[in-house]
Amino acid sequence: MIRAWLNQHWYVFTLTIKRLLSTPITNLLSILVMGIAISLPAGIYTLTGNLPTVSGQISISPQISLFLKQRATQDDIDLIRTKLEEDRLVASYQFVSKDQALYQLQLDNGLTEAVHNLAYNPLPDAFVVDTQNVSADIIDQLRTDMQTWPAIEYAQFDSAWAKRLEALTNFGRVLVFVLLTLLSIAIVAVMFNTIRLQILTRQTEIEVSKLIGATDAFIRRPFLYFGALQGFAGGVTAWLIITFALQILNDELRVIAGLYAMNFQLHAIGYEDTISLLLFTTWLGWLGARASVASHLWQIEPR
Amino acid sequence: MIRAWLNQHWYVFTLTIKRLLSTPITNLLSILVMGIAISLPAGIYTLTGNLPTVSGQISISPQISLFLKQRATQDDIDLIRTKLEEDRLVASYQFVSKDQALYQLQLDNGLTEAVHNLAYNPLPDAFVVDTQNVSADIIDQLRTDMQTWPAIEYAQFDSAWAKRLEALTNFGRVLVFVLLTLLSIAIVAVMFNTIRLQILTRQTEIEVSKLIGATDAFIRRPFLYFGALQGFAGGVTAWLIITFALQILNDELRVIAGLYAMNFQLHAIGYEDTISLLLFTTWLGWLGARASVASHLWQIEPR
Amino acid sequence: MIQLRHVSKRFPDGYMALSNVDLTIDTGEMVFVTGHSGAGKSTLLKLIATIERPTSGSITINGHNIAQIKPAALPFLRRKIGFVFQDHKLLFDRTVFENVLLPLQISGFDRNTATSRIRAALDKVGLLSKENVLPITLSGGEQQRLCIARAVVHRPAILIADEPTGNLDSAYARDIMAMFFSFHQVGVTVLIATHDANLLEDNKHRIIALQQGKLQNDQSMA
Amino acid sequence: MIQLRHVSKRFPDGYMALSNVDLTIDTGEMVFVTGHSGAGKSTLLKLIATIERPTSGSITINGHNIAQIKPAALPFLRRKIGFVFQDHKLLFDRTVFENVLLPLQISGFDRNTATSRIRAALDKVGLLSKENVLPITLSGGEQQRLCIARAVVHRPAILIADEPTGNLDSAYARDIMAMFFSFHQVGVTVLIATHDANLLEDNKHRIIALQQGKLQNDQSMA
Ligand SMILES: Nc1ncnc2c1ncn2[C@@H]1O[C@H](COP(=O)(O)OP(=O)(O)OP(=O)(O)O)[C@@H](O)[C@H]1O
Ligand SMILES: Nc1ncnc2c1ncn2[C@@H]1O[C@H](COP(=O)(O)OP(=O)(O)OP(=O)(O)O)[C@@H](O)[C@H]1O
Ligand SMILES: [Mg+2]
Ligand SMILES: [Mg+2]
Repeated sequence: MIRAWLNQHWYVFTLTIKRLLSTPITNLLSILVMGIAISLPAGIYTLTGNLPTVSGQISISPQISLFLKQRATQDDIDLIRTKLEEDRLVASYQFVSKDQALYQLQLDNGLTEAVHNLAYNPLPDAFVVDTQNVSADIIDQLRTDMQTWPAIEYAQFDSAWAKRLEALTNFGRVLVFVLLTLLSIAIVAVMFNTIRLQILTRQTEIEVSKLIGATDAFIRRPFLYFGALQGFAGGVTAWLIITFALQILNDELRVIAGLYAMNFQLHAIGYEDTISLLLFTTWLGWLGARASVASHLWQIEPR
Repeated sequence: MIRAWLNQHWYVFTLTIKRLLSTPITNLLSILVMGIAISLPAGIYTLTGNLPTVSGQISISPQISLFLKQRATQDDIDLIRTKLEEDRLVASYQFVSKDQALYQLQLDNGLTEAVHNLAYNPLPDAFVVDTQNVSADIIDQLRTDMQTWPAIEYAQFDSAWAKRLEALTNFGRVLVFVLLTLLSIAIVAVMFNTIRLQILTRQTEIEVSKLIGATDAFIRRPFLYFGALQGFAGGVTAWLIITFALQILNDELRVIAGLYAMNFQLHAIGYEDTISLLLFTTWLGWLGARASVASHLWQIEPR
Repeated sequence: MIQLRHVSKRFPDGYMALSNVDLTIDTGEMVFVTGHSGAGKSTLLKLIATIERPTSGSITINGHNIAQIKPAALPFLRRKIGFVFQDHKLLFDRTVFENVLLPLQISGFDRNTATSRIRAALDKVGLLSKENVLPITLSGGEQQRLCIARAVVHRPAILIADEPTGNLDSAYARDIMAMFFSFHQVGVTVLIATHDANLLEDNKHRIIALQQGKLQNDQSMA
Repeated sequence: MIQLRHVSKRFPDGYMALSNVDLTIDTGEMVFVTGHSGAGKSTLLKLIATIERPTSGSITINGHNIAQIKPAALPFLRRKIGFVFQDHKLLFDRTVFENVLLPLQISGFDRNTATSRIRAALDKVGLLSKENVLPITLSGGEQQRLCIARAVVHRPAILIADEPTGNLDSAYARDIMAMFFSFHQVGVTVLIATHDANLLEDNKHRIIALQQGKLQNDQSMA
């Protein structure tokens, strides 16, 4: 009983493979289109998954620079330190003394000589404050507060830039959303049409099988296999495309990473994500076939 | 004679329309997929066409800030002015006197009181230099030169940022390239498969016509019409998608533009571009049909 | 036993292909259906084979009213019937062997039994030497014989043949008819639609004549 | 005049369907081709209709050797031939009218002439009342008659019919044969492949018998 069942499924499986190979160009093209359509949202997902790694290192979280008055005392500095400790919007901070700043200037810009010639250190003491990742408006508010603290010459926060960044991020998000919507439609459409094509070329088979006593499950089976297999192949294609594209992009990213003196690169699709991707596309193909065959079977039902 | 010819074409045209309508779902889906596939590269093209407008206004061309020594005289300033005039890498420059800077600080940050309390103006005179749009390395070289000019306390150029921007732009360019390659493949594949589907369902028609004496041109005609019409519909769909997407993106851009205190928005596809788009997709459909039918006609040639 | 009571069939375009047909066919009987082209022979056979549904009236097969049968039970009823289609309905992308295999696959036969049965059926219709070719390369008569092999391979209880000898020369037609007779002899109910005068002349079986969708003449009753 | 010289046809799978056939058919002659199922009747007719190409030998139609004809000239030769296909080859997505319209469209007839010709042809085969239905709703015999109407509507110089009465009752078969005779009478060359004994018995025309691809008997020569 089980052997017969296995035999039947094995037969259908080999039949499906034979059919995929019998019209290789058409099927390859369908698989390719499906692969491309799937690879774009999956690729965007992979890139987004990579974002935390990258952005964590780049640290685009807002920074406020507090420049102290030239006449600020150690007490003033301690007071500011306490206030920063208490403020819940402050993620971390760093004190940069005027001597440190001058030394850094020397190092950074090879200005050793120029600095030596300075009559006095013109730089102020400063705090570099990393804030929590909240909206630019709130940070701006915080900056205004800090400006009123004692011994603060100037609190600087480039809120304009932060706002621009925020707006650009929103813009990107909308762009990605538009893309995803379009591509999802495309995937479903391609799936549906590929299987419709299959059914059109196998109309007689469906009809004859039905007329000589095949159950719907029997008729459906090869199409479901076909859909699933094609979905799977589409998933594999998408995986290959993404992996290849990441390779190219990583070459480009290495340049950027070098500029940031950091070592990041886009990670390939993970083990688990690969499995979900393939399962999902297989399932999508299966489902598309089911819907497509069902509507067709219904049409040839005697009335 | 001409009337017969016109009649025949008119007949084929109406036949094609009838056929497009006879399997509406399949054809709509094909047209949709084609539209989406076309809309992405066409959309990227439109966005790129918009870039000059936007970037021209944002002005991301590199800037060097020259801070003068406190003791710099009017002669020093004039000398620097002359040197800047002569330098061919300098696109434009602006002198910001220490008084101007202090006033600006007051205005920008509402620090009127704090500034009034200052014993002396701690800010230096400065030049803000817009350079030609050359690579970051060359600008960095220019900055080092300027550092040696007399009366210059410090020449500042955030070369790191410029380099990052440059690298990011490259990254974006590669991303777009990858996308375009994938989508071009997808378009051709969809075109080819749609017409293959047509031919598969009309195999008997091709065969019978051929057997009872139809010329290849006669047999090809309805398929060419079909391909062209479908290509045209795909182009129209792409146009609608792009126009709609630009609408959504413009809403988002209005926010960004507000932040830059500028008034830009993405322009819709122009009149001429629309016509080229439609002509191109129509031509693509026609061509795909021709290739597809030719291979099929050859197969049923008696041997 | 097959029973038709007041059966009418009106097609969606309004054409009345059968009107008010009453008919009883006993189990194991052999019946010929005749009539002009377009008289409704195929329609009658299709109704009995549950391929079409009657517009009105009832059709009972072995006690099951097929108008009331559940769609899920229909396939199992159809497996008891072998149908020789007038337009053959062969699968042109499968070999001759695979075409005959189809009904056995549907009924779930194991491969070995299937193979020997298929060979036997192909041998009977003279196509054993062509088992691995595609039907497109068969001559008209060979295609018809293939369709017959497919209809009998699973040894149905009811055999329905629509114009089974239309493309066959008299020698083959005799062979095929002999085959149908032998099925009849082992208790199979056999229904044959034909206009072949030779088949109808020298036979002692029941002949039903249709004219424009009406039962015109039923020789067994006479 | 149709002339075959040492014509053989071997199919790609190696099967020798016709071997060394010599045959001359005069213009205006009426010829019947007979033989067992699979003897090569259809293959012979297809070779003459330029649907298949001979493996060896030469076929000349009205002086043109069709093995040497340019592919671009082939369609115009085919338009002089009307072919009744054994498997009908109807277009199921076009109405009966449009199916018959096809050869006229191909030859470039104007709409009015076409319409009157189509109506005449459909009337001859008894399908005028069905001109706007799809062929799928036609009975087997009606489909065959439609195929005949399509073959004769453009009044070809050569009419080739492969088993034209296989699905027809004797009344219709007589009508169709009468139609073929009338074409013969107005000078059309008519070739008919058939195994219908009735057609062959009471006729005074030439009968060619094929057996396993070989010309076995040519009554006109006897
Ligand atoms: N699906 C359908 N829709 C409309 N009319 C139909 C349909 N099927 C058959 N008919 C009509 O019903 C009539 C009877 O058809 P049927 O096929 O039963 O004839 P038949 O007796 O088998 O004829 P033949 O000997 O030519 O095969 C025909 O006139 C045909 O046109
Ligand atoms: N394309 C093909 N490839 C291989 N063999 C073929 C092909 N076409 C026909 N044959 C074989 O050639 C032989 C003759 O075929 P043909 O169709 O000429 O027979 P026929 O005389 O018309 O028979 P029928 O009366 O059954 O129609 C058959 O055995 C058939 O299987
Ligand atoms: Mg019938
Ligand atoms: Mg034949």
